[in-house]
Amino acid sequence: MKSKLNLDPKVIDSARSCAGRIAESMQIFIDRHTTVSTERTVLRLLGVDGVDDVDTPLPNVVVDAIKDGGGLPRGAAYWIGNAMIQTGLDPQAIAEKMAAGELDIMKLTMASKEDAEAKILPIVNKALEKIKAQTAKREDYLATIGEGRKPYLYVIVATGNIYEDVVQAQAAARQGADIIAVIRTTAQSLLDYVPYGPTTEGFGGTYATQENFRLMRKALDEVGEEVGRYIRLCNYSSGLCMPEIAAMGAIERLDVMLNDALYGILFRDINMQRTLIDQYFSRVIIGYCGTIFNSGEDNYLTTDDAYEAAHTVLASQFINEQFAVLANIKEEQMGLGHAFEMDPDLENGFLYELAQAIMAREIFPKAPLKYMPPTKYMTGNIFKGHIQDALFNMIAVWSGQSLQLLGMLTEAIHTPHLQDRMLSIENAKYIFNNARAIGEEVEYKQDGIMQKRAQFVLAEAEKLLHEIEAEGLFSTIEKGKFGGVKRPKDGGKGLAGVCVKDDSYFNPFIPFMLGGEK
Amino acid sequence: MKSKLNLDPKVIDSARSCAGRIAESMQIFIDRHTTVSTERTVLRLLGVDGVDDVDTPLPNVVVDAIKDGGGLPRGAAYWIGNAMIQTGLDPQAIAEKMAAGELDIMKLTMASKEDAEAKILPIVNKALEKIKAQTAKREDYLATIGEGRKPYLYVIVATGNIYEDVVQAQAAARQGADIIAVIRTTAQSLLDYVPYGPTTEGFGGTYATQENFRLMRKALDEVGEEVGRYIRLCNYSSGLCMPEIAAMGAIERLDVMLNDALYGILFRDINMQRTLIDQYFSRVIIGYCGTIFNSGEDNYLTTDDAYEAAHTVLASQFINEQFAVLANIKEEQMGLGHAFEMDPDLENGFLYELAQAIMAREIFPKAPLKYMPPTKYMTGNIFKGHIQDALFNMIAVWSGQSLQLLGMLTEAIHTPHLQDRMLSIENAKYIFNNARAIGEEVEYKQDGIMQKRAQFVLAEAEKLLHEIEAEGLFSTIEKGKFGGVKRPKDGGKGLAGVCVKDDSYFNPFIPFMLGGEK
Amino acid sequence: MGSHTTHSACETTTVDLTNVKPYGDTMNDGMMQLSFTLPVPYGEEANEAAKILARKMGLDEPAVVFSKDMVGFTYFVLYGKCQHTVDYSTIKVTKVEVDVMDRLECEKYITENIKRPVVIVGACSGTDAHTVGIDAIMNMKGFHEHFGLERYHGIEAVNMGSQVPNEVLIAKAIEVNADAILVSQIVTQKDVHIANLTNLAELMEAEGIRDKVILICGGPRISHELAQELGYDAGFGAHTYAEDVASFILTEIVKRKMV
Amino acid sequence: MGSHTTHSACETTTVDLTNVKPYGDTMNDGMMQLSFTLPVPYGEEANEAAKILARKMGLDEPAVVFSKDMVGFTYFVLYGKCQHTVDYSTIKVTKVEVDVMDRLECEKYITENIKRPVVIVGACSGTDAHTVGIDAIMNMKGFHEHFGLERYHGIEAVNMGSQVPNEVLIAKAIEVNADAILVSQIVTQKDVHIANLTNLAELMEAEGIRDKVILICGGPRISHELAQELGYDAGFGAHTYAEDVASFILTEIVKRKMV
Ligand code: B12
Ligand code: B12
Ligand SMILES: Cc1ncc(COP(=O)(O)O)c(C=O)c1O
Ligand SMILES: Cc1ncc(COP(=O)(O)O)c(C=O)c1O
Repeated sequence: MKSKLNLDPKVIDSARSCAGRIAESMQIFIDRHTTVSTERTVLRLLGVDGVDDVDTPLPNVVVDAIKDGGGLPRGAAYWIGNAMIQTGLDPQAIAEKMAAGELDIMKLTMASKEDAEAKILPIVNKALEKIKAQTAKREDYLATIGEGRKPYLYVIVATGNIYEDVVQAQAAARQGADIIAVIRTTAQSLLDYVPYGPTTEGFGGTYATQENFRLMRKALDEVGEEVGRYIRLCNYSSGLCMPEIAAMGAIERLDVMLNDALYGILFRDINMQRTLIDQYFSRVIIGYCGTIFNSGEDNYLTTDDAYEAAHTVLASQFINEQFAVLANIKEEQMGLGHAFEMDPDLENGFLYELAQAIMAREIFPKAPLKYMPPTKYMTGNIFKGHIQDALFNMIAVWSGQSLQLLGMLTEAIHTPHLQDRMLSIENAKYIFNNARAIGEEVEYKQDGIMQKRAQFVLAEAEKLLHEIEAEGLFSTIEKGKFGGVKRPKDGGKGLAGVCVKDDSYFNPFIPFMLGGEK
Repeated sequence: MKSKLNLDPKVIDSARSCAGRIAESMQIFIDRHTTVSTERTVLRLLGVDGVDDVDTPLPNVVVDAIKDGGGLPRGAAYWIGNAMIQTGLDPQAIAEKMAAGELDIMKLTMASKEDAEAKILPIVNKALEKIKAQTAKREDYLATIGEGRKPYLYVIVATGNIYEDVVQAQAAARQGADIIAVIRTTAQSLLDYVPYGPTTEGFGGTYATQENFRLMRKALDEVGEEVGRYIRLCNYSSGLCMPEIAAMGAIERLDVMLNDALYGILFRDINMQRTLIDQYFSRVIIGYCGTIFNSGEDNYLTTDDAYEAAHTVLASQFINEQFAVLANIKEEQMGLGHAFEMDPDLENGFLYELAQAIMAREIFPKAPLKYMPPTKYMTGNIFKGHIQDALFNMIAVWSGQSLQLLGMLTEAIHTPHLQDRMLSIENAKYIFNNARAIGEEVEYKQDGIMQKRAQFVLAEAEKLLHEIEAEGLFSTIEKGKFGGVKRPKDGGKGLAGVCVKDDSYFNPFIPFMLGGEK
Repeated sequence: MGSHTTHSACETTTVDLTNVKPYGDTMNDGMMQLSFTLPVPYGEEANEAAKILARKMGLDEPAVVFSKDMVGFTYFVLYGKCQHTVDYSTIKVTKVEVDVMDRLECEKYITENIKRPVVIVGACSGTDAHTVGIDAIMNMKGFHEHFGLERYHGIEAVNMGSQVPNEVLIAKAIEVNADAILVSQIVTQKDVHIANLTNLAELMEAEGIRDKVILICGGPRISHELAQELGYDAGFGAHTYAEDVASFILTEIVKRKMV
Repeated sequence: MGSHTTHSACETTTVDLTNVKPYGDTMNDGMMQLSFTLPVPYGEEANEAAKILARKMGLDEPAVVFSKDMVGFTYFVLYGKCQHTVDYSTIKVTKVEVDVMDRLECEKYITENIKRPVVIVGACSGTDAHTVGIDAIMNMKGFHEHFGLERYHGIEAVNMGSQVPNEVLIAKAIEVNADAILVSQIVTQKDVHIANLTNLAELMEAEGIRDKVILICGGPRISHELAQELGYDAGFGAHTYAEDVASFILTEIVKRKMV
């Protein structure tokens, strides 16, 4: 299809292959390392769950013991496989005995890597079956009750109380929402463990726990059957427990996951090495289970200017795409992020934004782009805010966005109230329907404001990618090229959880999940 | 300039010349008749003003006396001219004496038509000078303090109290309004006289009186100087006193006048003969004093469907244009009306509306089109309403509308509150600025939804005009072709005020105002 | 939270219908949104005035989230937590009590129970020129795919249109021997509708026909309660269809033995 | 009106600042707009509940102009006439009392009155990760064309960024011998900011440095009044610029003889 913005395919290809090289060179670093969270993820997939008597999750108990025993470079899978051989117990029983102080797996006789690997294989297969069953169930729902039309209406719930969240989520689905994202409580991303059980006391969001996932999944399946539309569930595979949450999500059939190492680095001050390593395993899981991931480029525009920094968003999308390719994620699962954050006082801001949104659509034609609403320039003037959201919705339907995170008129005030969500759904539905075919109907003036804007942003992004390739991703981040935020390679949270693998390290899931050797 | 909608110029020409023939044939009827209101207008222009001791306006006192005396076919100008000759008094003194019961001008010796005409000539000239001075003052303001950018932001005040209206109008101007329309009280259009003096008790609007015009004009000049923008004043030359109000407006420097016989016929059940005759003189005055008139086609869409009846709006615009041409009104003063009244639930309604708005712009390239906001589908849901208004504003800036009557989020609830007006101005300013160049930037798909829609509406309008030409305008209205409302030729209000002129009838203003003989 | 403490699982509170409060995102949080203008100059003091007012209204923790200078006036958007409660369980609303029949059922009802044509006269009376509402009820075409009374076999619907003086309306009703009068009132500014509706009811009393005719009013700001206060038999608000009115009239005719 | 009566010319009422009421389109009409949700099923009874609630809040003639079924909940838009009044004339707001100097004046003030570098440490403390606000105040670039404190000659601005534990913030202040601590709090859900700000003030007391440092908080939901209640020297809300804070700090330093 011809580019309506007259984008040069050669520039696109050049940017894309440059991003590919950036991702590959980072992958070399990633492949050499593992992290505590990555290892806890292996345990979770092997069925280790629950908490000890001081509420420490058992995956943490086990990995902490392995780490303390100096065994992390070999990977948790080995130690569990070995413990199974030596004790005859299953992984959960091993973890429980460790929590009870009755077993020290670091002190057992050590079998060979091959024997340990063989020992856990049946359990690995069982885990994969479980995930496949969930994926099949999603497909079954989609085939039977169907789904909403794109752009999907994506709203958040954030009461802090999972039971209250359920009420609000079901209400939202009845009003027309297609995707429910349960926002996490403030600062969960900085916890180096995943809390356990149903929770009722978050700040500005609700804890991501496996039980909470389960409760919400059930509620959405129920309401989805009621309204005759599969309702997708979204959460955050992000922060210090990135891959663990990906695994929990795979098991509980989450459909969408916010997942982006750069977000953690820039906005949560998480160490870049740690989170890039974690991101890899999390994406492998996400790819495997058919979840859509959302990257966090939209956030750059909350700290940097949407007009000035537009090319950083595009550059980051290219990189995120290539990281996803390496994790064997299909384009149809790549929810690359961007956002409507132009200053509303900018003359012709609507045209610039429209040009950029169409550009993203043309460059990533099959990706389920995630489009974020105005947040930065929202104020307590809810009436003005509601029309900022209306223009955002107009651009979304025009440029064919896929995941439309609905703007709330109360964005600058509080996390959404029941009525805010209803009004925002009404807003989107009205505009999507009323302007449905606009994208097909209009064309853009040759060398007009819009064509030039898109061509310029693409050119700048390509330039930035070449700079990053020359400089290396780590050092680019250190220089503050994304979101205007600088982070040191050895700073931030979680670096202590990183270690170099030894030669007999193995992660039993990755090869299967990639569908081949890796 | 090439039509972006691929409209066929031949169809446009055919429609236009057909409308021209319709207007001309109606003009033959008009030229043979006069009305009480037309004659009162002559008196007002001759300086007759004030009320008698039971508050009857003196123009009514005089014209009623002439009518009762059987002198209406000869026209008020003759009787006043004659009375001046016979009494040596000026028109105002004559009227006052008549009101006091001290003079019966029908019983005086009768001079010749030529002498009467000559006698009042100096007074006619004085009246014309007064009006020209006002027109010059407007031009001076525009040249010195300037004006707002198009689309002009046009808001209404409607408190019922002229002093309260002044407060609100000034506030609106400070918030950015370019045009203030003082809505008339309910049912003033049915009064066969114009109330006198400042008024404070209207229902859903304020009486149109000359003193109210003066008070508001002064307030707007003041605030215009304060904000550095000439603020236009709008009122209604409409209803049973159509030409009288046009004269008052000319004298008090109103800038915009709602003026459309068809509105009165269809929506106020005013007799069609009466109001078409009245309309002629009112338009001659309007043309002369540089006022913009607004026609009322928008109203059709409140009783008929905006999608189905779009061609009736266009047909009526063509007719209104031709009536204006006959009254010597320049295209730059033709505020032809249309409205954003598509059902918001209509799929692609935005595209149809956009096509129609651009079509109007292309067909009447220099006319200051008046674009009316959503009213019919507005509800008590003010949040939804605010975004309906946002889409309306989007189409306005896109299609280059001129007079943008701002939608109010509270349209379905009450006449505007101070804050409603502020929010609606904010809405329009935001969108006009943010999407300023969109009309130049986009083009429309060959034979797409939009092109086809506009071509279809034009073709239907042309067809309707040919039907009207064949059938006659009176009979077309009798059949309910406009707004779905049927009105009989001899029904409705005000027919008693119509009479056939006799041979020595003269209206001393029309020839001068047309700038030649008529 | 302690090192790894998670939270206790207490379910959401359920609503107490005897003590209902507004709901923002938690039961009984009382959250409400307000907007209004005060005739005071913009500034901190204005915000304070808005908050004081909100507190007097029973709002806890009022927050002015937006205020705007309107030169001598200040506009506010305010959120607060309403402390008043309502006993929903005891609310009784006076509603038009009738089982609504659809058009075909109405027609059958006339054939079976009334056995003569039913005559209904309607108008938008006084100075009101808004006919769309009364047309929606009376004219053939109806509204939202619900046919109007004109379409009903067995009903003679006389729609007099807009701006009909009450005297003229009554004269017509007498002339055609109407079973019911429908009067539409859309403009409510300064309570013109109250004055006009009261006048109509009084004129009917004066003419001595009040008891012989079913008198009904309607419009977006009309409620059955208001109608009854004004001495009408019924009042219909927004979203009324012809069948709602027809059902009421027909059952009244039978009830009152006007057959 | 009689046959041709016109109206008397009474001017608009002017505002009585001791008895201020909301203004819709007429002085003292009291008009207000509300929107809220009640946890009751949609219907006439729900509308009635909304009106009862509005009356309890002191609104006359409450009108539910829109209501929407939210399945078990009902959403309302309501207008009514507020009967409460506010005495605007006696309102006193606790404001940061300082004559704001611009950047150059601040710099001059330091040279003339303080004669040493002023050290200011800032952070977004606790779990709050919103740095845009504190960056706007502290970083070179500033905000809306107002440079930040880093740019001021004579000021040493140390911006510690986001999610800084209070302990770490205090340690830094002690280390650099800070004159002032700036703490930003944006997230206010469930009053996290109150807990965190209180904790910081207490820790400073415990460390014995509370009196030696000017302690300031800021954020969109922070007012000077709240700040003072929490034991802070000043609080700054939305639309603050670096010069507002700098002016306060510098004059305080002189006032407290910290020079
Ligand atoms: C269309 C319209 C007009 C058209 C009317 C055309 C016509 N022939 O009807 C025109 C353009 C002529 C017009 C003029 C004016 N209008 Co007007 N108009 C409207 C508008 C946009 C829509 C009304 C409508 O058609 N609704 C659709 C119908 C189907 O709904 P409905 O009337 O509620 O009827 C339903 C029910 O209420 C019920 N019902 C109604 N009547 C009856 C009767 C019976 C017996 C029963 C059983 C049921 C029933 O059943 C109907 C179907 O469900 C409203 C704003 C709005 N969005 O509501 C303003 C509005 C009603 N108009 C208003 C005003 C002030 C005027 C003017 C007075 C303005 C002026 N000063 O110039 C003029 C003059 C008219 C006059 N004197 O009456 C105000 C009224 C404010 C108020 N509450 O008092 C409104 C609310 C706009 C506003 N915000 O200012 N208007
Ligand atoms: C940008 C943004 C983010 C960015 C922050 C990036 C960054 N590095 O700062 C990102 C995307 C990371 C983010 C994340 C979250 N956010 Co956020 N975010 C916003 C947003 C859109 C804008 C805030 C902003 O930058 N304002 C612009 C600055 C310049 O204004 P300001 O902060 O008010 O600062 C001015 C004054 O207040 C004052 N000031 C501020 N601090 C100080 C300090 C001192 C000493 C002084 C003197 C003055 C001063 O001066 C400044 C200049 O004038 C707001 C919504 C909105 N439109 O307000 C939500 C918002 C603040 N976020 C919110 C939430 C809940 C979150 C999350 C917790 C959501 C979640 N669960 O995931 C997360 C986690 C963050 C955390 N734990 O803190 C809520 C807070 C609700 C509440 N009242 O509690 C808001 C209101 C959105 C919402 N409706 O839900 N967010
Ligand atoms: C990729 C990504 N992860 C996580 C988050 C949420 O942040 P946190 O859970 O760290 O508060 C966001 C917020 O937009 C995001 O974009
Ligand atoms: C041409 C015209 N005249 C008059 C009016 C106002 O109506 P009235 O003054 O008759 O109430 C309108 C309303 O839109 C109109 O379009």
